[in-house]
Amino acid sequence: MSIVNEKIEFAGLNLKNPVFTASGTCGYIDELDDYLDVNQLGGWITKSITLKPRLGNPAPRVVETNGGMLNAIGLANIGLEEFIAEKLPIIRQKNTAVFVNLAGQKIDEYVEVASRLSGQDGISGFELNISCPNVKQGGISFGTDPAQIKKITSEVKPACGGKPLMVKLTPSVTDISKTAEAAVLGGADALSLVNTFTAMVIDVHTRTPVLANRTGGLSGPAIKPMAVYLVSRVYQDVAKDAGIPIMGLGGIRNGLDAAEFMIAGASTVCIGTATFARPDAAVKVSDGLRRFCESEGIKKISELTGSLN
Amino acid sequence: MSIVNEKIEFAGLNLKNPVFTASGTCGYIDELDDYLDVNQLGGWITKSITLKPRLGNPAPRVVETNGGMLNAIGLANIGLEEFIAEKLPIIRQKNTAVFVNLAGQKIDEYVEVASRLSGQDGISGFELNISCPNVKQGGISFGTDPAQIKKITSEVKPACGGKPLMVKLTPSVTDISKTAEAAVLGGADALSLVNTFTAMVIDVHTRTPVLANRTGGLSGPAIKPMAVYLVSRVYQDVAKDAGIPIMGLGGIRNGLDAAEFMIAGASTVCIGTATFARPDAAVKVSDGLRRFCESEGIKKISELTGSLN
Amino acid sequence: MTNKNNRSGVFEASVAGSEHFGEKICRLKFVLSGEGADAFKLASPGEFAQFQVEGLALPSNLPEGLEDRAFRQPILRRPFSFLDIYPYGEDMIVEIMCDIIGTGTARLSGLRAGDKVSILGPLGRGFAKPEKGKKVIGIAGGIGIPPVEHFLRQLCRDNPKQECFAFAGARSRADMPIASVQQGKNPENQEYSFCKHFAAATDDGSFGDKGLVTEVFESWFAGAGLSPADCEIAACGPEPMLRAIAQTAHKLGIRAQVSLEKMMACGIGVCQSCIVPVKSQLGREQNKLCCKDGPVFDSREVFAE
Amino acid sequence: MTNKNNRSGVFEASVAGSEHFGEKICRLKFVLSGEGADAFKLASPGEFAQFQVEGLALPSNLPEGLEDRAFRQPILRRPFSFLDIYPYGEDMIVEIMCDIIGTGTARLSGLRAGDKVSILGPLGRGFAKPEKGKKVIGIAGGIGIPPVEHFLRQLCRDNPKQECFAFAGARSRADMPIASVQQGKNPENQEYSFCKHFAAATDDGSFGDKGLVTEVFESWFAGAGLSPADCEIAACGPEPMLRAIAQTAHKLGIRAQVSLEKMMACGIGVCQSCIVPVKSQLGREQNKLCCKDGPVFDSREVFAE
Ligand SMILES: Cc1cc2nc3c(=O)[nH]c(=O)nc-3n(C[C@H](O)[C@H](O)[C@H](O)COP(=O)(O)OP(=O)(O)OC[C@H]3O[C@@H](n4cnc5c(N)ncnc54)[C@H](O)[C@@H]3O)c2cc1C
Ligand SMILES: Cc1cc2nc3c(=O)[nH]c(=O)nc-3n(C[C@H](O)[C@H](O)[C@H](O)COP(=O)(O)OP(=O)(O)OC[C@H]3O[C@@H](n4cnc5c(N)ncnc54)[C@H](O)[C@@H]3O)c2cc1C
Ligand SMILES: Cc1cc2nc3c(=O)[nH]c(=O)nc-3n(C[C@H](O)[C@H](O)[C@H](O)COP(=O)(O)O)c2cc1C
Ligand SMILES: Cc1cc2nc3c(=O)[nH]c(=O)nc-3n(C[C@H](O)[C@H](O)[C@H](O)COP(=O)(O)O)c2cc1C
Ligand code: FES
Ligand code: FES
Repeated sequence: MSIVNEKIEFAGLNLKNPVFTASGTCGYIDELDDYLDVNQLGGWITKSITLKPRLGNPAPRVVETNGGMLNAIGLANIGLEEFIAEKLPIIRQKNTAVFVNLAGQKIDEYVEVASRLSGQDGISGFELNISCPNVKQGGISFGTDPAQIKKITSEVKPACGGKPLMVKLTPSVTDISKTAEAAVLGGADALSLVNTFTAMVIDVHTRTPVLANRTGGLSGPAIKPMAVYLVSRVYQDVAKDAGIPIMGLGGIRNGLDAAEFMIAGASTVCIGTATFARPDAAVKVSDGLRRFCESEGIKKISELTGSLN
Repeated sequence: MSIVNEKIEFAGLNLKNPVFTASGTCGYIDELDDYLDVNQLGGWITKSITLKPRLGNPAPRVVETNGGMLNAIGLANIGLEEFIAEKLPIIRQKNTAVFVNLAGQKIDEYVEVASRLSGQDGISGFELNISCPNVKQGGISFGTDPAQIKKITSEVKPACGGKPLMVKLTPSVTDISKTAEAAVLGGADALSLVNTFTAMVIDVHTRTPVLANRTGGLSGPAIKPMAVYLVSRVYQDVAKDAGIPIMGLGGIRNGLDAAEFMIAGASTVCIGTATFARPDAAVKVSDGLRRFCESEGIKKISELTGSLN
Repeated sequence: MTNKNNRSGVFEASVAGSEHFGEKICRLKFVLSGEGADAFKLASPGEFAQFQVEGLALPSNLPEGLEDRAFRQPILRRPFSFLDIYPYGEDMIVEIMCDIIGTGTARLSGLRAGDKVSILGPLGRGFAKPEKGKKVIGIAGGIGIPPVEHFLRQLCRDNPKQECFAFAGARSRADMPIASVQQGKNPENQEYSFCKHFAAATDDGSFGDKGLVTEVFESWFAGAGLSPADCEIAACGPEPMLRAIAQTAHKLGIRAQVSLEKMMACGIGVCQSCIVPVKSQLGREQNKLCCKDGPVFDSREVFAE
Repeated sequence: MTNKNNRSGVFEASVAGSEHFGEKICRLKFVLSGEGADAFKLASPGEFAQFQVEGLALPSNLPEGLEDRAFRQPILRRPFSFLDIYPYGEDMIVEIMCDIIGTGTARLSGLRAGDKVSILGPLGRGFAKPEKGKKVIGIAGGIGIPPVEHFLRQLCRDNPKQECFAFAGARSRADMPIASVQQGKNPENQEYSFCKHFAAATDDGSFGDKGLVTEVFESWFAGAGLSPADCEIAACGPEPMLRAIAQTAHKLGIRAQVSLEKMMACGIGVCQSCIVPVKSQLGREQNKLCCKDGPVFDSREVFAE
């Protein structure tokens, strides 16, 4: 037993520790069963769920870059019905928090998915994905306009049946404090940041974008310093005073990276791309974070949050 | 002699080839004399020049990240007078294009620096730095507001004495097409993009930002796919129809990287951080770009510009 | 396609050796011990593994065309099928044949005996065993050759009476990932000695016939006097080639398995990057995952008839 | 400080060998030929070079505390002073002593004989030769020890009558980058045999005196009967230590040269990252560059009196 108290209170939930796996990078968690015991994590976040199943974008959907990768999956998912029928029963057997990531083309769709799911057992909360750069209608357009963010948040919130609603912010804005504030005004219980940065890789021989979707979202270690900055901005400008916790993500691969996000202002952290390089990455991060606290003499992990000098 | 025609027409200038060294990464060029023959390049861009000398930010001013680095130099420079007295005579002996990068706290300062320099021999044009993330007043605030961009561009333009004025855009905006358009409406003869992305690295042991300035600008290979995307956006949305050429930069390290930016829409490219890893990086890029054209059977390098399918 | 075994994991392997054939191809041998050995004992031909390339040295003497292309910092693993897997005392040896095309393959090619590499695997579904008594015809192109060779070899190892035929194609001799070809020897007396027939084709005629390996196979089959019902095809290679093989197989009525290659990020079914569009039995469009449902598929599933 | 020579460039070096002392310290030997050898023939102690670390393998067996810290993809070079430089036939050998603290130093520590590394150098201004007849007292802490050792050794090589005294400090024995200390031998009979006196101090007393090396130096000097006017100090180490040495030197009236360490991106004076704030003669604040104007400075220039 470690002497470090890893428990985190987050948007009304009591978590074992601050480490999650990120939406779109851990499927519906059963895919990771062979490699990772999700019960060792604070929680996990489902792939975005839409009302109807989505095939998503054509291939190629991913391409690697220097210290990162682009993806344009296009919210491929099995849809609400199959999620409830096939996946929820498996999910309920896990003993850790799970946020369902909500996506849609119109506000009504978000509301419908949330209200259908809020009555279901085994779901801890919702993450509002208004920031996916890979879907043409909806998606990123919601995510850059504070008025829209406030509107969608306030309309989805009542559909959550009292469960916490976390709003996932896009980094691709001039002033992230404004979008963060809008989410808080709309009633967000937590903020998660960041989603991916819009980017493009061109095959110089064919002179064509490598991704079928032409552009994709940049994730991975390359984006970490930008994500840390944005978390610290939102924490200082908005979240701290509003008492709204932040889930930080973007390029986290080990305990020190996670500590950096927490010091910047995050209460929890999320592991995305790192899982692709190592399916048990999130558990390794959690182990590393505990070791870091031990070696620094930190008794409660939650003390890290916002402790930036 | 290569069979590839490397000449580029850029904002009225006739360049030997499309490759430049970037502002702030090649000093006043004499520092690179031992390593690189700048006459082999299309041109180079001075460190930002301000009216008065600036000491810049305290140290540490740089820190490395995954596949990139942050800097917060704070526009340290010798100031207009010393530049004219000490550096211009050396610069005039070079036989290639040079843009003077202009910076300031107020529009008046930009105008004054430009008008003092526009009468001087040996300067090919100006680059308007309205996008440095490391200076508190002025700097980035100009660079994110289209109205401000149009205003400063249109006021500096007449001070340039007919020499081309290139406006350097910040990537940290919701919609770069709007800022690009504003620069064009203000009279810009060319656009350069991108400047660095605001970011932060925290020392987890001291819980303090590593940079004395707390935040810095991310550059290097990590940002390349975002920069390529932004160049392609600006080319498609603004520059192509306006007939305004783009200078593309962000993480370029070899000929293939340069080709990617040109295919996305850039007429010229700029080498920044790569010079720190290898002082002759820009010449290597230029060599690599030529080899790429040879192997692809491209007779004129300028054909690459905007050739994205 | 064989069932995915459940013992896949992340294992540290030791490099036992590497052999370079020209600038483009190398063969790498890895040793797995303990749990890794246990997992790979259950691996079968056509399955693959994800090899760590981050943190491996980028060789300093890359050929000119590759220098710029390989100068990148990878974070993802790279998928490779197996050339062979066999026990070595308590340990298991995993061999791959690697086509050096970018940063990851260049880094792998620079490995030396004793280096450590993390391997995630075995992954996916490999080639299904043929029905009893059926002859197996392997047809492979380029870097698709190793898994097919592995499959045929393993079948003959398991059952010395198994009849196999092999057809290999590549752009040129230098591109053909068969050790004996690179060494100037005859594959029929070397790694393909277990095959009743081996034939090759190259685009430029530098090895085997000049032309397409599918044509070599078709004209051979026309004269071989084999009944399609007694045969099965196992194929791997570029997609146009696999499509052509599928069409021929469907026409002749031979069952064919094809191994596909897609860009993969995770290799374990979580990222949804490696989709293979298929039509469901009800004609509904659907995406399968190359990494989980494949890489080996029934030809009728992925290439419409 | 000596004039920067103009023959600095980017050269490919071969690793001639490496020697590990525990988990934290290693000594690396590089061979430079041709133009590289010509350039390094003119290098002098206290100068430095920028070593490539991108593309070098990240060792897989890092000690636990370093694993996470070193797991990063570097793009910049890393600056190192020299431990020694000497001819080897037509070639030149460059030795460095490396303190393994992060991704770059970990990668360097994994180099093996025959590996190639790009070196940019020699760079900066090293230690100025002492005035004729003056005795030189080297005082160094931690990873500041190698360049001071190099300076003293080279002085005695050039002039066997040169009198030198050396004082070395570190946190503990394991942190002291002196080969003989690591090997359990006495530096006075080994690499410091040319010194008239060698003394060491560690924070925990695990080697030499327990305490600060500056204190050891001061109490020695008080009893050594040397005239300050006959001595010069050459120092390198953590900034607080150099500040203390500068104060003592100013008090005693001994000329002191100090070698500073700053975060460096380029190493050649273009990035402005490595500033050393100084007061100009007119009292105006000014920044010098550690990489170009230093790393060796006159103590009065950088530490106010
Ligand atoms: C199931 C499977 C089995 C494979 N088996 C083998 C094998 O046995 N031997 C072998 O040599 N190779 C095999 N490959 C291909 C191998 O994975 C790629 O060549 C390798 O990932 C390229 O990595 P790189 O870093 O060298 O190239 P990169 O630098 O990443 O890319 C170089 C070029 O290759 C393209 N590319 C990269 N990855 C892929 C991919 N997965 N599919 C198609 N194009 C790609 C890129 O777009 C780029 O143009 C297999 C691939 C899969 C999916
Ligand atoms: C002129 C000069 C001469 C030097 N000579 C030697 C030498 O002979 N032997 C030796 O072992 N080291 C020497 N150093 C220090 C050496 O350059 C750094 O230890 C090395 O760059 C660290 O690289 P890394 O990738 O291992 O660490 P990183 O992973 O980059 O960083 C690890 C930690 O060290 C800090 N750090 C990194 N670089 C520096 C730096 N330049 N100064 C202070 N802190 C830093 C980082 O902030 C971080 O906390 C010298 C430095 C300079 C400027
Ligand atoms: C392949 C892939 C798929 C993703 N899918 C989703 C998604 O469906 N919904 C969502 O909100 N974010 C999605 N993301 C974004 C991640 O959740 C995360 O915000 C981003 O990748 C940054 O974190 P990282 O650098 O740790 O990967 C996806 C990311 C990747 C790489
Ligand atoms: C150390 C450093 C200093 C810089 N100084 C300036 C500057 O003075 N003016 C400016 O317009 N851009 C400056 N830049 C930005 C670069 O010109 C360039 O836009 C950016 O680094 C992206 O290109 P790169 O990835 O090739 O470095 C600086 C960048 C670095 C790394
Ligand atoms: S590679 Fe990730 S799902 Fe197949
Ligand atoms: S390290 Fe770049 S100026 Fe000194």
